Amino acid sequence: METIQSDVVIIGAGGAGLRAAIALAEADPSLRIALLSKVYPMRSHTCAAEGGAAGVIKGDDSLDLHFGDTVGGGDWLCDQDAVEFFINEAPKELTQLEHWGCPWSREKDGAVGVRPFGGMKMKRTWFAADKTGFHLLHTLFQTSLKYESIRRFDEVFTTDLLVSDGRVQGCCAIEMRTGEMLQFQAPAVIICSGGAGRIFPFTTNGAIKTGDGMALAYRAGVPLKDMEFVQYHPTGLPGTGILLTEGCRGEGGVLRNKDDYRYLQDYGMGPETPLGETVLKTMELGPRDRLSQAFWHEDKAGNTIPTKWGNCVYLDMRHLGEEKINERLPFVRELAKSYVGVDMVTDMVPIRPVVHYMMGGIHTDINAATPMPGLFAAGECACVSINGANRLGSNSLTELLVFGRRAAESAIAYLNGAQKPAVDTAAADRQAAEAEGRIHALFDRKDGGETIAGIRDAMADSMESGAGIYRSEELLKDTTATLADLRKRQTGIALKDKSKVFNTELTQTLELSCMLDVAQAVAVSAFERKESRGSHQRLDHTERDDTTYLKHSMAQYRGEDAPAIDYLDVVITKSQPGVRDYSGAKS
Amino acid sequence: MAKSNKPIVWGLFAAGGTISAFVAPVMILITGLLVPLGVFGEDAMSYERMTAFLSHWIVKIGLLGIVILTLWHAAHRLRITAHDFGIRNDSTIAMGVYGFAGLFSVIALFAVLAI
Amino acid sequence: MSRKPYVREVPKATWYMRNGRYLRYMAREVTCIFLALYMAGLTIGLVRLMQGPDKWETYLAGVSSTPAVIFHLIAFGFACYHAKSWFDVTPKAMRIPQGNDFVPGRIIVGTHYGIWGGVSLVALVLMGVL
Amino acid sequence: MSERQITFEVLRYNPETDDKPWVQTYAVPCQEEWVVLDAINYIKDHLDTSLSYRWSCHMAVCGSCGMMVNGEPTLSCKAFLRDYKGNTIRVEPLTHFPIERDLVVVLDDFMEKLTSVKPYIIPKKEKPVEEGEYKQTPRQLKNYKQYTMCINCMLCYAACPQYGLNDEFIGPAALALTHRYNLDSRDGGRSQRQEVVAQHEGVWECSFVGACSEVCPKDVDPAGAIQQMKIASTVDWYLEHLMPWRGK
Ligand SMILES: Cc1cc2nc3c(=O)[nH]c(=O)nc-3n(C[C@H](O)[C@H](O)[C@H](O)COP(=O)(O)OP(=O)(O)OC[C@H]3O[C@@H](n4cnc5c(N)ncnc54)[C@H](O)[C@@H]3O)c2cc1C
Ligand code: SF4
Ligand code: F3S
Ligand code: FES
Repeated sequence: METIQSDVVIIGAGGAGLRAAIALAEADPSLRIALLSKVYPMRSHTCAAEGGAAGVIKGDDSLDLHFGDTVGGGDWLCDQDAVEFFINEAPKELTQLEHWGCPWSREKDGAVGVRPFGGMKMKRTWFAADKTGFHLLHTLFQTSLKYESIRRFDEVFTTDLLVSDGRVQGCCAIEMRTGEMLQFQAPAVIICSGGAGRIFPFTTNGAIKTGDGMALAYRAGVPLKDMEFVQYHPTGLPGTGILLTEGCRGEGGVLRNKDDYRYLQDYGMGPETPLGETVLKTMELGPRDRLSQAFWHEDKAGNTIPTKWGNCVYLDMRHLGEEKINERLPFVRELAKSYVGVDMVTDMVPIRPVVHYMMGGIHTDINAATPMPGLFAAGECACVSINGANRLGSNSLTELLVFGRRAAESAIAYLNGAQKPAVDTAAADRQAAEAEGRIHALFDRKDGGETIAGIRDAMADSMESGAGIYRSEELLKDTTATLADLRKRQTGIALKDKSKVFNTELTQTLELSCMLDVAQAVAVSAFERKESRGSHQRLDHTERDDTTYLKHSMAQYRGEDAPAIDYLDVVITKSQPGVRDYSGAKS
Repeated sequence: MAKSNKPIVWGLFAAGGTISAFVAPVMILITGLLVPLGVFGEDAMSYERMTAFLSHWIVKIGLLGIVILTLWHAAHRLRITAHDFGIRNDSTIAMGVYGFAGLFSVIALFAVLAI
Repeated sequence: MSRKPYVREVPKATWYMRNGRYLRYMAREVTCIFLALYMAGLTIGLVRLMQGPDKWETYLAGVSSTPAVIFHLIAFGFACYHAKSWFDVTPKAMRIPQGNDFVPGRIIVGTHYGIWGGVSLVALVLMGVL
Repeated sequence: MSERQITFEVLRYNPETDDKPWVQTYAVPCQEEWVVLDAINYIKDHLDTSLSYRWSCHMAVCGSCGMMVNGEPTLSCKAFLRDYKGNTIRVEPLTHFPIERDLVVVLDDFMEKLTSVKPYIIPKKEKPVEEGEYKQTPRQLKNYKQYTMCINCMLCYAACPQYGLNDEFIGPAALALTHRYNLDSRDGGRSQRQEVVAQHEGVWECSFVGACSEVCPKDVDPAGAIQQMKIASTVDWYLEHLMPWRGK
């Protein structure tokens, strides 16, 4: 087994991983940086983000307003110290990206333009047409090519963390083109492996978003925090789950039910705003959880439109006119045309809520550090708790930048710290050999009649039915039981593909086991939280309960058993829990 | 990694391509088809008319420009096309095609000036 | 190492037979042969003209022969194809700013076709009148 | 929902057991709104778990699912079955690249070339982040925007015959990205990039076949970018050789 020595290993080369790598390379050119990714960096799912990235720059806006929107949007489950840090750093990071060449959309005088976004009181979302994440990712990736100290390992699939003495010591991974195991020894590891939307059947997330990094940390003993908070995005294309950005509503698109009625006014987000005029934080610019929940009620009331892909409502953009649509949302127009055959200039687009984002993730503190010495995490896989119970759109791209850099700085501080952490190479070698043995054993499994697709679909269906937009004790009981069963049944998958080179059956098997672990953490956390907050809505506990649950859930891995759930206090600095008000009355 | 010297010939290639696109079709039409077929009458290209026509210096320069640039355009394109057809000794080809273009350019120059 | 990437060789002399796009490209490229031959012929004509009326007459007779007319017919076709393929791609090479955008490609292409038509027409008219 | 039975002829190659690629056929019951990638996923899930290929976003933005579909370089997640009339569809790995396995090709060559053209802002003058953003008018943005849209899907390399004949050629996407940075009002690095662009294997290996732009799923128009760079390089050359006093 080849061993690669470095100072910092980064697992994942999406927005967060690349930002961390660049920060390391800039801070100290002598650092040896290993950047691992199971796909080429520019394939990372950050490329799919459309709408934009939030950061305060305009005169009429303020850091306090961004803070208020974020904390309220998160239903007060955010750690307010982290939010404050995040909001302070956001404009700097976005400007830095501008200096690196990101093609931000501009105002007439050449200043960066901002657009309105759901749940934000001010226009503060920087955007690059409707391909913000794409441009962000490619800008970071291309900029990273400048630094020779960033050693990339593309299409290298991480399977295990190496941990000894309670500290992380590196990781091991399969080089997909050879099928060989590689051992990465390093005193510091940053996980930036993205989300896990694929545990649901209907998601905007790409095939690679299988929660691998979350599972790695979880299995190594780091708790997963607030996993029950899963964001549904209200406007997905039926069938494929392709996202129509929130920018659609930001630019003035409206939602209608089967009677052409703008139903959001019935769900505390009214009064109805005039067509073509958007009022921030009301109606279509309400937060995602509320909009998705409204859909659920409309569907139950029989007000949705049946299509061959299931029930839908309409997104109406017609009043915006062709010119504005082409200028601001060209990509979205193209997507709707290709995938559902509708031109939004002349027709309404069928849409429905779709799983989009994991608020929860690897537990980290404000420094992007996990409880395990040497292990850091940033991006969607992590939960620093700036998103609370519901992320505001356009906060997460900024989060990648702010906490990607923060993780890098913390890693450097750790490396230079008093203990001068070193790798116990003997222990690492031993663990890596064990990990390799486990992979080899997968090839020899007996056929128990199970298939990857079978177990994956069963998992996703049970997540949708029990841990979807609305949850209840009964539904969740079924789901947790199913998941526990599926975790056992996965050992009955026999690999038909015995070759080493680019064996995607092998990687899919590994991804499936990560997804099952993560799904179980989601379902069990949801089961234990007997209140409704943000994206977590219980039919049997419909109110928010700040006395018992103004706390983060912490799912602790317990091997083959279901996780144990503990709670951790939320950090509150200046905003006491209040009412989330998205009616036009106030503000 | 030396910079290529292709810009010299490429400049001529592009100029010749443009000029010939505008004028070559109609020139061929007139001199190669309509006149030989007698459309403009018997003496459309009589010796007298042609020498008179070519006695004007603007015509001389114009015609020379067209002929020479088109030849260079063609030579350069042929060099690439030879490569496309699988002929790989580029330097021999280049000598051949540019030589041809050069030779005929000189002849044209000589003839036009002498008329 | 179990890698053994397989390299598919591209046939060096027949690759363009693989699809219509490449064939169109090759057709465009060989237009140059006809342009060159025509210009060479014209140059010979100029030499003949320089040599005096007798030589010029033999040249004219040559151009009027059937093979010459057939050659010119084909050359005319290729020259037109050259012009079309050249003008159609002009917007790629020249981007002319206009406001916050560029002059639309079809206008650039259209202008070229216009000039082409104009030049040809003038030449024909001049010939008729001369 | 209407189903359509389509036979997929897929080029397979396993370096550990095969000497050369071979064709395997699969009969797939397809939904009418499917794309080719959906059918391939169906094969992977239900017919043959050993088939290897790349994909992720299913929305034509990650650039990983490029394949030859009926001989044409195509993003398989954007190749709607309704646009294919016959009952057989042939799927092969992108041409001009070595086959790693099945539909997976080796991309090292492009990654090196991309790095060689310095695809990042080389500022005219460093400006600290604290001083805020560089101003860039919508007009200046428009100037290079089209060339930022490249998703590195490699369809253009599979389409470009000159790259097929000579893989030293820097190739369409890398050159389009070079042009992108050259045209950016914040950039001052053109002369550094010229070292690569102006050599034989740079723009001059391109004979303006135009196939790259025809297959590009994002309308990047690399062919246009390359021609514009040829013109600029020619102007450079004349300035340098005919007016040497203008300096470097
Ligand atoms: C359709 C869509 C639209 C969105 N729009 C917006 C928006 O407008 N605004 C906003 O703020 N946010 C948006 N988001 C959310 C945001 O894009 C994501 O949260 C963010 O991009 C995640 O970035 P990341 O760097 O954490 O992970 P990713 O970009 O997903 O990268 C993960 C990386 O980890 C690697 N990796 C994973 N597992 C392994 C393994 N086992 N071994 C090795 N490497 C591994 C992958 O290869 C990849 O490089 C959107 C999300 C989606 C899906
Ligand atoms: S230029 Fe177009 S075809 Fe080529 S890699 Fe980029 S997006 Fe793909
Ligand atoms: S196809 Fe190739 S030859 Fe040039 S115009 Fe495109 S790079
Ligand atoms: S799967 Fe991402 S481009 Fe096709």
